[in-house]
Amino acid sequence: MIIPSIVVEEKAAEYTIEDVICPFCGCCCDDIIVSVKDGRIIDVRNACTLGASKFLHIDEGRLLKPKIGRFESAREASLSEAIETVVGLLKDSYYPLFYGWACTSCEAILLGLDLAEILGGAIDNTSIVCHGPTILAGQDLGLITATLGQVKNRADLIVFWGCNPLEAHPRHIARYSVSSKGRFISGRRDRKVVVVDVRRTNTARIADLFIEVKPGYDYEVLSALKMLVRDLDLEVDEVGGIPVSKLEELADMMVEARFGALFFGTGLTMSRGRDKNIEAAIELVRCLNFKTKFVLIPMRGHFNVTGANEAFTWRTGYPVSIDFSQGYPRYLPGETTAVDILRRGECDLFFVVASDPISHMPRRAVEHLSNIPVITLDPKLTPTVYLSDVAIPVAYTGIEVDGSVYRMDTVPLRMRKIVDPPPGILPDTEILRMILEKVRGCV
Amino acid sequence: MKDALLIRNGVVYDPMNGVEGEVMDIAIKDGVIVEAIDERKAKVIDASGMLVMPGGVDIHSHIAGSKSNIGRLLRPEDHRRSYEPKTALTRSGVGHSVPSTKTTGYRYARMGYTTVFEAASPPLKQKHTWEELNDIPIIDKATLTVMGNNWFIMDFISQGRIEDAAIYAAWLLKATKGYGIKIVNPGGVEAWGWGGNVYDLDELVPYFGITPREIVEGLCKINSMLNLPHTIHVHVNRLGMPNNCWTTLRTAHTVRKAFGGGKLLIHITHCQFSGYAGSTWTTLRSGAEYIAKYVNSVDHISLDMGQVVFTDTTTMTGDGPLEFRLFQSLAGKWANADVEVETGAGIVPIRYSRRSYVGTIQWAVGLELALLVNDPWRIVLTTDHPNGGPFTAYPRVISWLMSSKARSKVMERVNRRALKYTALPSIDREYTFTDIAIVTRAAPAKLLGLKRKGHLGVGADADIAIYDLDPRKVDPSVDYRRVRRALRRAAYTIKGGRIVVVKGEVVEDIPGRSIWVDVDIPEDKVEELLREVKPRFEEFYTVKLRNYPVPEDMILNPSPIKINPSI
Amino acid sequence: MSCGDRLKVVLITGRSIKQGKSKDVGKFFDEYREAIAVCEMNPTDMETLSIPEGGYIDVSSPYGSITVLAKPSPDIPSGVVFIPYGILVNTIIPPDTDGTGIPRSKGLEVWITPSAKHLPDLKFIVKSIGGV
Amino acid sequence: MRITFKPLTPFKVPVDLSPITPDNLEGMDIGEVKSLQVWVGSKRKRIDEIFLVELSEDGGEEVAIVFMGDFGKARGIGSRMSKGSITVKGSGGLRVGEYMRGGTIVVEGDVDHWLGMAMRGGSIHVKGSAGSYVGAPPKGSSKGMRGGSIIIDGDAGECIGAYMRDGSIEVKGNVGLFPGLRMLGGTIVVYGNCMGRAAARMKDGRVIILGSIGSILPTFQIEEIRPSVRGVRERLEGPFYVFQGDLSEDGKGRLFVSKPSNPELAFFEKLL
Repeated sequence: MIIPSIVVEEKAAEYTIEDVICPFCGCCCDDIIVSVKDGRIIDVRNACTLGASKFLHIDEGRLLKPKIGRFESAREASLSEAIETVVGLLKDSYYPLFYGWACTSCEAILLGLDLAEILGGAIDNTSIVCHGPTILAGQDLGLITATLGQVKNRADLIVFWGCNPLEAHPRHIARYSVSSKGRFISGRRDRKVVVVDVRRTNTARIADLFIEVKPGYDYEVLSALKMLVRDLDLEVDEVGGIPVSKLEELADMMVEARFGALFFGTGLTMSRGRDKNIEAAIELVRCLNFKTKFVLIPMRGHFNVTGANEAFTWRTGYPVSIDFSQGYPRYLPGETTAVDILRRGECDLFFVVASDPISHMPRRAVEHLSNIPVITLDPKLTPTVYLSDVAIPVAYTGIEVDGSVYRMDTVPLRMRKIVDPPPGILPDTEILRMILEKVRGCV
Repeated sequence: MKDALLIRNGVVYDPMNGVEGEVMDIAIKDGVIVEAIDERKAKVIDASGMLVMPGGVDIHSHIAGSKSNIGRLLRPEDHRRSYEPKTALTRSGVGHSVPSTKTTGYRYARMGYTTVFEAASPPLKQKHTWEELNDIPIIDKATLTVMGNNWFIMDFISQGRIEDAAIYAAWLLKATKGYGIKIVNPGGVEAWGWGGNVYDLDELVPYFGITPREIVEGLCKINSMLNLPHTIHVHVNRLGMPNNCWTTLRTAHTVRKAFGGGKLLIHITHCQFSGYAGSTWTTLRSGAEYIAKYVNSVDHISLDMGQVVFTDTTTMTGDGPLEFRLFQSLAGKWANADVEVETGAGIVPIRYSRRSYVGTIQWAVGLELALLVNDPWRIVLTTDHPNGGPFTAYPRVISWLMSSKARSKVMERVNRRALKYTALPSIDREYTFTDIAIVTRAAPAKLLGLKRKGHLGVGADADIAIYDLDPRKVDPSVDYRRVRRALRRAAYTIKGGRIVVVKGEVVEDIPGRSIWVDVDIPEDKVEELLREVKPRFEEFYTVKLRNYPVPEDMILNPSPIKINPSI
Repeated sequence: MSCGDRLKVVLITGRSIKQGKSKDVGKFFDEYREAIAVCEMNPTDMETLSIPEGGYIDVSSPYGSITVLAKPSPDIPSGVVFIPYGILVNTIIPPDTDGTGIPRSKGLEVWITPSAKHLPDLKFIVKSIGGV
Repeated sequence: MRITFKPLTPFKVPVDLSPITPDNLEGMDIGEVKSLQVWVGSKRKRIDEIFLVELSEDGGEEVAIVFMGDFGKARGIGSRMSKGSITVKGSGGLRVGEYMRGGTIVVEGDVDHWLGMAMRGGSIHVKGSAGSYVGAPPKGSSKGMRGGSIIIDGDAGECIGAYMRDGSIEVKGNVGLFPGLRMLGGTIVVYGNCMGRAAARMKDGRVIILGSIGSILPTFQIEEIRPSVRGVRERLEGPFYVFQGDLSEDGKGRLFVSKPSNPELAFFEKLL
């Protein structure tokens, strides 16, 4: 190829790699410069503080050997013993639940789907507890979206609703939205920026208009905006703590924009109404498209949570929460969703890859894990690893192993290996393949 | 002898080699068709009384990539009514109109299809397309690369830098592992970036100082400069609008005016959707006769049908404004997904109803095109899967082509008023088995320039479909149901010399090959151009130039075709 | 709404830059615990309950109670508190998803009271989940 | 004919009971019933491997099925049934009465989400509480409840009667958000309180709230005050505020909200 996929300038024991894709958030910034010396990352340029922190701390708090046993009774085990134990537990299981998949490659996710299908278990990815409602709403109405470059080149109005990119997606503003420069927009001064949130976030400070909505009233506000955009009259004076005159101002800004982009985050998906909030946002954007051009883009969290949805969908037809127990993919929110399976205590084994559900699911749901075996593949010593009956260390996707990932706007990217993993530590794809082979042998 | 196979006594239809229903043996070794093999050491399939044809080739089908996946995501209700449990040999899957990856491969193989072209892939999302294609088993796959709204191509053409445009296009094909140049609503999808569209060949694309006519002519020129195996593959402007058959004809004719006749220059895809006369939806008429008359009088154009079948399906296209219009009239689900610098996409579920006036016209237009175009080598059977209906409907479409009785049966139950405005009731042409072998295999392979596909001559890939149907005994005109049934489930499908389907069931789950063109442009020319392009590229795109190409190691079973351009 | 030394507030959870940064360093390090064991609230609400800066509070819901550090933030409206995502706040989040698959992690009504307790040991919490 | 199923041990994983319906068991002898297979997690099990089955001939021709015990992990009790009866003496699990066409289901305990999913006919009576999406179509579909009646003595969750076209849902207790979401017809009566957003995006149909409701969506407009209104089987005394909506969908549905239970809505009277 004329353009090599990565430039490597070798200087003694040191090399610098350009255009590295950042394995932190859904922005997947692909302009990171990483310097390596003696096999360790010593410098990271262009990354935000979150991304840089991940690159620079991969060696800390790591799980270095497979372990068997919970908490303090854990003991080190060989990889083959750990895998034998895992396979033994899987074989005896009637309804295993496979969970995680947001911080690994699509290659690993597809192997996870293989495993769940063969064993007749359920498999879910972490998007169900962040942008699951976005997916649910998309299934009922359809998302009206665009890649981030459309925003960069064209958007003269940007609305952040229930999201705080300055803290969660720090480079979003410079690279993709507020101050990005493109063909038809030369930067911040060509754009208007609106922030809608329940608190004055850091992002609100850079906005032209900040609208503070009462917690849990987004649905009402979005509904009122839909009425205003459709030129229908409101009978009330204020909605969700916002005077109607202010909403009229926002509605006019939206209609007058040539290309508007509504970015939304967990402020909409997790609050009162959940998927219905997103439906209301989609309906608003639909109405806006009769008058101008408007798109809506979810601010996805982990670097490959979007990829998990994509891979789940192409293989099974459904983006999250698949149940293979009857030999084919089935899906129904509230039934096959991970939190609900755990809450009802229905799975008899919990298999976690690249996630920390103990930290990120309600305690009342994960308490079921005291009754069933827990298996985890993770590079780090997390609370979930600590609780696991078997944990196997794996390499960091995007740093120690290459793999395919999807940015928040579904643009696919190919991550590259930068350094070797610590000795004896394999990529999760390798571990999953070993388990799969042994499971195939006995099912 | 490894992988030796002998198909004995089949009734063979191989139009490319002039074989029309002869009883003969076919010998296979190492995945290709050979003159003869040692029968004692070969596995033998007794195909006596069976129809033997080359494996089917689908020239235009939306099976993988961003759009297809949005379609899947959008339609859980489509999956619930059509699912396939895992078996000891195969994987599970779901989907009536937008099947999941594994199921897509199995269903094509069960019908005896062995090569499928994904019809439209935006370069920026091409890695996604290949990841899905990797996951589709059995069939060989390739993709057509969307270029008709690409900013760099449009800029180069409007600046008169046609050679640079050609080099850029060649680089795009190489970088994305694409097979050919796809044009979707030239200029119109760029205008959709502002919520607009273009409605005429000579309308200026906003901000680009270029017209659809110039885009089509430019890419047609580029196509021939690069010596690509397939012509430009065009989804015309005004697709899916009343009275658009004239736009179709003018698009076809503009390349003839520019480059003359004598060879194929343009493929008008899913022509049914751009074959309407009548100025409004209520006065919609079939425009198939006008198009067929033109096609019959020239030699530079080929078509595929884009046949509509009466079912619940999912429309998906790069033509964003078209899907928005569809949403306006159907008011159900609508997904949109613009792709920066390149194209857009829209997805809307639809139900084609027999009773509806428009649905009936659409159904008739596709069949009229196939029946009125005289030369079967220039019309290919498609449903523009899943736009006109899922590909699993091909046997139904074949039965309509082969039997006027089958068509009459349907016509008894469609919208009567609509039928008056189509020529279909008066057409009595019926396709022969040779015609079918042409429009489903030989013609698409030939139009795509696939030298080893679509025929059973020595050296061809051993992709073969065997159907439990004796063409000497069955009259398809009368016994069309039998034909339809046999074609739904191949008695045997052989892919690359391996038996993958027996009696309509998949017996071996093998990966297919990935085909693309490797256009051999001098490296220094490409490098020079990219040096110039890079700053603008990184200003317009949100990815770095280096992260844009599809790395070759992402692709399963790569099978590139070397092309020597005339640059 | 206040009632004696208790205050009923709406709990919002979310990402904070400190939580995001420290989660990839190590979840059993103090830095992470400090990042997640913090509750940002309006200074007037702190005054109402006479919580000093750097004081601890208990945040309780019907599902449990946690001790976190109170941190004044004028950007947060009165009657609302913010705690970053993590194992602590998830102790008090209801597990029901109302058929959507996602728990309601924002907009939950909780009670806050000044606390004499210290920040919890995260390992201890994990053990209690694991049935120890 | 009365057939009783009692679990041998409590269920640990999901159990799909959709094949055990009066339609399927009609005319079977005890041996045939026992040899039926159901999904227990990912394994196929014979009925008699997991249940104690008793068959008695009382009650005549009609098949009456009785499930005794905790069926909280069960799926699809009464799925697609068109006749006969099912009684659950305990809790009922998910998707009770999905795609039901006729007959009756009585659940003495609670049920989980998707009760009466896309139901067409028959009646369901839940004596405990129900989860969310009562009568709603499965995700992605817009074909909701089209007939039959559902009565819930306890509370119900969110989105009850979503996409409902016909039939009735009555909840004696409280309901969560969004009763009657995207409703197209039929009647929903809530005797208790509603958390709010009643009848969001409704096009037609009637939602009646007798208890208090947090607030009315800004997409509804007040029409009148009525002293009483027709419920499902009785007249309900008010007075009621009558709202029309959802205006953002050009809806012509009616939302009836009790005036005495909602003093904070008095400001709407000024608009009349």
